[in-house]
Amino acid sequence: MSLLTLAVEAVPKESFATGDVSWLLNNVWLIPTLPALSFLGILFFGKRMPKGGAELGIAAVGAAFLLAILSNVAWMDHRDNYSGPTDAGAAHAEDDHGDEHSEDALGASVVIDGQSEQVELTSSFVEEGGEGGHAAVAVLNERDWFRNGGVDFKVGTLLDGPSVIMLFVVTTISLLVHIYSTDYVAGDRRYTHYFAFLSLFTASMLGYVLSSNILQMIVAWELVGLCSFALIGHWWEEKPNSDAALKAFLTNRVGDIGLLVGMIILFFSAGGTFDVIEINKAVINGEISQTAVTWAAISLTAAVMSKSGQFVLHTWLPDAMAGPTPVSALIHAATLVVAGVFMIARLYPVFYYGFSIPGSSINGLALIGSITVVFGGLLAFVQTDIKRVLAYSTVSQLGYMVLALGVGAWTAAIFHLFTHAFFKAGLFLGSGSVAHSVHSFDMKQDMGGMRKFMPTTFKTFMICSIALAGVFPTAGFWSKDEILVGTGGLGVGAEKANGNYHLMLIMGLVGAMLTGAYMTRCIYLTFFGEFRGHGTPHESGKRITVPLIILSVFAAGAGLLNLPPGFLAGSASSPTGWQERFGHFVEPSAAYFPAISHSVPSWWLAVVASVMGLIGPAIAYWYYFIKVDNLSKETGESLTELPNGLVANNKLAATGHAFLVNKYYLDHLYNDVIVAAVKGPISKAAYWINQNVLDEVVDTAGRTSVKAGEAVYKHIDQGLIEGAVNGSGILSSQSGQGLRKLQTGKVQQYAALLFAGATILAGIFIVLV
Amino acid sequence: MEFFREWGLTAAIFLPLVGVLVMMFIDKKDEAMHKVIALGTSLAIFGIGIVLLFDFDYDRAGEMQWTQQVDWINIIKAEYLIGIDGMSLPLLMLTFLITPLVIIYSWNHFPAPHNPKAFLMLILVLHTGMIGTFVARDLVLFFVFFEVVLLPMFFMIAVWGGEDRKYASLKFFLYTLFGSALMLVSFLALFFLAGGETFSIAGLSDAVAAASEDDFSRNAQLWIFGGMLLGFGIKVPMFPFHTWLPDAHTQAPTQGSVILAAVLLKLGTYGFVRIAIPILPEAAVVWAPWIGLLAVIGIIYGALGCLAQTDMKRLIAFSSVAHMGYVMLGIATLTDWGINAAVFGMVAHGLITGMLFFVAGSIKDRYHTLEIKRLGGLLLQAPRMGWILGFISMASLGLPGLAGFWGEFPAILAAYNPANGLPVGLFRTYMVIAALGTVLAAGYLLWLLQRTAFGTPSEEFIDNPEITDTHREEWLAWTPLLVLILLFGLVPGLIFNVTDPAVEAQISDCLSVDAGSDKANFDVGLCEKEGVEAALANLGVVSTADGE
Amino acid sequence: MMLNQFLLLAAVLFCIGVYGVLTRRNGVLVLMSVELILNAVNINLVAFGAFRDNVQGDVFAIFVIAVAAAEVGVGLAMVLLMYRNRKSTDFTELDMLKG
Amino acid sequence: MIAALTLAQEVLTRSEFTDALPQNIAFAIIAGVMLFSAFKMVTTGNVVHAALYLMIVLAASAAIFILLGSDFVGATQILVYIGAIIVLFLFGIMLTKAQLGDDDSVSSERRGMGALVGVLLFVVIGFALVDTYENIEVEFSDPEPIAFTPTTADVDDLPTPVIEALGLEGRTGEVEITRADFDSLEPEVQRRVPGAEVFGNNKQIADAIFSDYIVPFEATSVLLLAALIGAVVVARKE
Repeated sequence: MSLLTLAVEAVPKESFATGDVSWLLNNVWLIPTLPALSFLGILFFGKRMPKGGAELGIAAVGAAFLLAILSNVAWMDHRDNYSGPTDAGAAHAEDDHGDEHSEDALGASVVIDGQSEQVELTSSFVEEGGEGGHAAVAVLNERDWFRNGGVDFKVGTLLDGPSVIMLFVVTTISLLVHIYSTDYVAGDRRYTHYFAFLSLFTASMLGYVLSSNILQMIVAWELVGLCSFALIGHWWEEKPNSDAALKAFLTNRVGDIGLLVGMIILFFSAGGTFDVIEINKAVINGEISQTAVTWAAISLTAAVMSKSGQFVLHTWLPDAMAGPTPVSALIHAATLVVAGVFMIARLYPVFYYGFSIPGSSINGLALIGSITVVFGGLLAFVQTDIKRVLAYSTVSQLGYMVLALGVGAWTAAIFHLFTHAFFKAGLFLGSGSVAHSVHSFDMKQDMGGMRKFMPTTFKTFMICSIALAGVFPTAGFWSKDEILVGTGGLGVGAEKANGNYHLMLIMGLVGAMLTGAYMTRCIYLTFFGEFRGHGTPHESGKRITVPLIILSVFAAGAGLLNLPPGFLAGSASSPTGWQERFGHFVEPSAAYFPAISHSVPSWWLAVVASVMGLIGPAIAYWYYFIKVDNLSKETGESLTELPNGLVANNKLAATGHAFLVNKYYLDHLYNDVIVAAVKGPISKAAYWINQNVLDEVVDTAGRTSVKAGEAVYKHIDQGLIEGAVNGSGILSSQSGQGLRKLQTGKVQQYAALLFAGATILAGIFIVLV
Repeated sequence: MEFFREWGLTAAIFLPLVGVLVMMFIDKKDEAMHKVIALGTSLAIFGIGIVLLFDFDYDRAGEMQWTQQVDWINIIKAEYLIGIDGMSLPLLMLTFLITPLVIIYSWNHFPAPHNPKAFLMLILVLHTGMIGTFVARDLVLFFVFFEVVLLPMFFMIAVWGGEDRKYASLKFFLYTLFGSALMLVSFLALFFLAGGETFSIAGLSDAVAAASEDDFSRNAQLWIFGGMLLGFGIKVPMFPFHTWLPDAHTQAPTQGSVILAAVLLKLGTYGFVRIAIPILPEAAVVWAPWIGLLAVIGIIYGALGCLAQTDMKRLIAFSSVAHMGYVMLGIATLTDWGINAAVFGMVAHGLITGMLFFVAGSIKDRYHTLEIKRLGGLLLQAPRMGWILGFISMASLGLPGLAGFWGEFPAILAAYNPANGLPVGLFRTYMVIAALGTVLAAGYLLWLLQRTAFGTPSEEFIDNPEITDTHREEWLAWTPLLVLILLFGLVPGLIFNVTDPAVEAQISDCLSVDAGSDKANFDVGLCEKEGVEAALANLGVVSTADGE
Repeated sequence: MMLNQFLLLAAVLFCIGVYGVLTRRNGVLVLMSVELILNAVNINLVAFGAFRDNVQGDVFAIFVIAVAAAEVGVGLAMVLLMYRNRKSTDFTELDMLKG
Repeated sequence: MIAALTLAQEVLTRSEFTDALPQNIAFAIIAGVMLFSAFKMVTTGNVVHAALYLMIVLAASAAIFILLGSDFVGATQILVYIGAIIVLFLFGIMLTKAQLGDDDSVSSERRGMGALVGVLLFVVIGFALVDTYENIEVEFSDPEPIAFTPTTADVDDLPTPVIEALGLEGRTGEVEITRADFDSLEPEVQRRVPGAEVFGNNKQIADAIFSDYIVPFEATSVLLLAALIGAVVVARKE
């Protein structure tokens, strides 16, 4: 081995059976590499480019997007037509699945540039000969990375359902955000750096979803955190922005303790390997004790809580809105924050068995998710900053995903991740479009009546909001419904669910109600009423509106990708067409994925959820669009709430005459008790706890550690240890005579030291020998 | 080539002295000449390093290569015995690299009171000492080179240092002298107790392994290891022997700080992995929990110290305490993961902290202060330097993908499953504490970055013409370091693949160590693979047969 | 006679000399204390010479005396120089590290 | 008290003490004077007194040398030290215009530190010595070398022990004392023979210096020269 081969020694040691795997699937490393190269290009040459580097970023991400599309198509083909070495026993875990190797047109028609036939050598299938081995369709490509303890560790790509769909989500949103940003941040001082970091982020996120081992995941996990830090603090001249960036990074670091510990436990438990597949298989085959798996799952949950903004560690996410809006759309809504969710999905056996998901009715993951759903939703009510409303909404929706994973509804979680990415990115970009026009994010001060000025933005915002609220038949409806079904609570769909998560179902329904309500409020304050700001707003340019339109199309239609069985066409017994396409292509059916069961969809639950989901918006609609709007028209001002709700209404209530006028006080009940309670004390209390308890704990911890640091430094370091050193006469005493004292008699002190040292040494020597 | 293999290292050791000799006869005023000679010498040595790098047989990285053996002081059986293996190669190359960069950096920026002749001569003498320490395979030779380093650094701090340079230099000198004296006593005791036959490391290792309990009691081994622990630990520096470090760093000129951080601190940790542990593995097992304890205290304590600092250079100095804590934690595990991590951590810390000191020095050149409160807005006034500061802060806080991570994470990982005979529960506690340290590290470094690089410049520095962006010499000196930080972060195999065989060869001894008396009852198994299996058994894994 | 009685006497003398070197401020007195140390060494040399029954100890003692004479000469010259420059022979005022 | 007496008795009756009682008594006196003077030397405030105390110490150590049988070293000590070095010191004191009376400033405040180091040092050395050389005696086994030239002497002039030893009782007049005769005598008697000359070990020292140690000897002379020049250069006025 020479120096030259040291770095590039990458010849695969094992050679697996080759097959008709598309060239692209074996070379997906290209997808993250493109934006990574563009990062370097923009960083070093961006300022000299005519468009300040944006064109390079867009080109790279555009190319990655095309490759992602192609690899999705190739994956579908591979998934359906692959006949691997152990195809025979493929039916084992998939009989719960419902559909199996259908000869459907989607995959069959695909030919990737004629290359799908020629590939050989480098492809390696995850070969699985274990009992009931399934078709192991994941495509794994690895090279040597480094060697430690006599073992070679590898770096590579693991391409399977979840990663391929994430490729699509990340590249799509990233491309749209790139295009959007060319207008939104035009003229910014650090335009070039902005695009450089967008590229780096895209590369890291793509690298994350393709990681074949947990060490690589850690690397990419931290890199996306770094990009988040850099982009939140994009305008670092103002201290609040850099504070927010620091808060994001440090909160995530706290979670990273869990990440490191969890991953280390998995590494040793699985017999000294970082490989995702090896670890998952070890867990599934029961090679790791329940204690170890549980501890690993708990540790990793801490990481998820910080990265994916789960309740108690979510506080950085709203603050992260200090960054540019497209960044919020890309990073803090669609991609980075789902990294935690993706990690659960990736290492699902660890969580599935670590939290004993099947067959129970409550577990840590589901509980955290459900609490986050409700608390996040409540907080969204009291915000005046439109981006913060959306941020709390994101927290709440991430709660849904974690909840879904916690109850065993894996596909539903990923599907919700998929749909949420589109409509939430659309909402953020929409809010950015409005803010771009009015130069503020404050709904109460500077917005109102925007629908007249910005019709396109308004329409897309509406569509995305409806999708978020989960109204039939938009994307959010399907994904949220699947999650609720997956809980198996209250006997709904319980026959095939993994457990009976009653509480989760209730919390999910409450969350659905809240979602619609706060979005109604947000829409009223932004787009209805009269304009309260200054100047004349106008519709944004094409580079902003076109991405909005694209995203709203996805928001409306993406749900069709995973229609429940028995819907539209076909029956539950023989699903074809669009039914469960998403689950079919995305959910791994391999030995490294647990045999989860899939609950049967319930019409009843869909209806109940829809009704629940409409009650919230209805109440909010009534409050804002009727009460407040009317009052605004009366007073001629553009109000944002009823000026004196409780007190005024109590005066009215004092007169019995008003009993009928007030429709049996139902108004009051709704207005002043339910709405006001939800809108006021409850959410305010939650917010207060958020700001004064949770935030305070973080702040206090920070302050205390600085104080402790000061105290330790002052008393122990400068006092005790120094004191011991100086006091022993070895160094000059600090007895207050200052410099003169310090210099006095250095020669003789040195001599004294010499003699003392020699004496001690001699003494030791005598004793020793 | 054979000739070169035999004499290359010797040439590298003594070339600086030749340079010094030549410089002695050149007039002090002829500054350009001095610079050229010094740079030429160091580059020639670097060239030797490059040749050796290509000639090194990486398949035999576990063995000593380019060895040379010459009789030296027969009467005490000391030999001129040199050679390197995969463990010393990265550190040696780091030394080869840092010195020319420091000279380049100094080119037009010698600290007061100027005098390039003396300054460069001192750097070259230092160079000899540093190279010699990393290649010596004889304890007497090692000690001589170890001490050669001391005086030039003392003068560098005492003459070219800051306000309080006398205090700092003396403290540095005395502290390290004290440590090395203890080390010498340990070496002598080892020599006599092991039969007084040889001072060579390999020979002593064999002799100690072969010695019976009567000849060389376990107790004596513990004492000797304790002496080495103090000697090396002071150099590292380990908590609580670190107090010389912040003073020395703060007062030293930039070049001195860089060399101190990049190479000198490694002499201590290198002593542990090259001398203390291979020769006295049994004693190492007994001391390891204590070393680990001091290491994690150092991690947390260094970080807390950083948070309390108001001076940038002092902050970086304290961060060294924390980072060397990770290195020591890796060493304390006595596993190959841990020691590989330690060697990687040494190189990474050398590159990263060296860079941090470079940048701090450049900031001081421009602002004439390093008080964090007064700084701010570096990214506006000197954007490139601000970016570099951001980059190395990220590297320093252990961001994966940059070199710092590969020193920290494997060390933390190794602590989960330490070598045989070490208390597992205790080391797992260390692991969690060390992981907590990463949060604090992020805290103080980002805080530093926020207050120096972000924001807007304060009144006093706005429109100050002295504050310019990175200049040519700085780019020349920094680029290699920055590139290496990134390269090692992305391709850790560049170092791990080299060190791993060497570490295995060194540490295999500890595999045969009989478990100590404080052995935890759930800890069965040996250092490496067996250790993993022990952990598996501990966690109740049924079978590990198909673990591959 | 016991060998140790000479050696211990020399040890005491040596320690007294060290004490003098460490505590005396006057340069001349420091040099005198150094003489005590040298004398202690000489006693050791001569005692060992008698013990080993050869003359090497004596020879070395004579060399030591000669070297001590040289040392005193140079040492006193330096003290004089110091006195001339500083009007003091106080060692504690010496600041050797002045850069 | 009784214990002290017992101890003293025990010490005084130990063989190594009683075997060479006069020497031991002499040693005790010399050592006492020496240590007292040494102690005064490092503590007195008067510089000139210190020089005089030093002289006593040096003289006492010369006495020790003689006690140990090294007459030549003792003589050299007296000549060089007391004759030259002390004078040099006194010159030094005068030239630096040291205060002639008591002057507290000649000692620094850090006596504790010095005393600590001194005591520590003594403990370590003392321990080492006692540990290593316990119960080892200095034996004067070899008599002092006696040079002899064969000679003739009048029996009447010969000392009685010589007459008895050589069996010359009753003889008168000149007798020849040969080498063989001389060698047959006891050492105590030898030295009383006419023509015998007691050299001490001077001859051996001379042999050693001018043969085995000639190089160091020459080096010492060069050193002295260098010191001489150096002292002149250093102390010379510009």
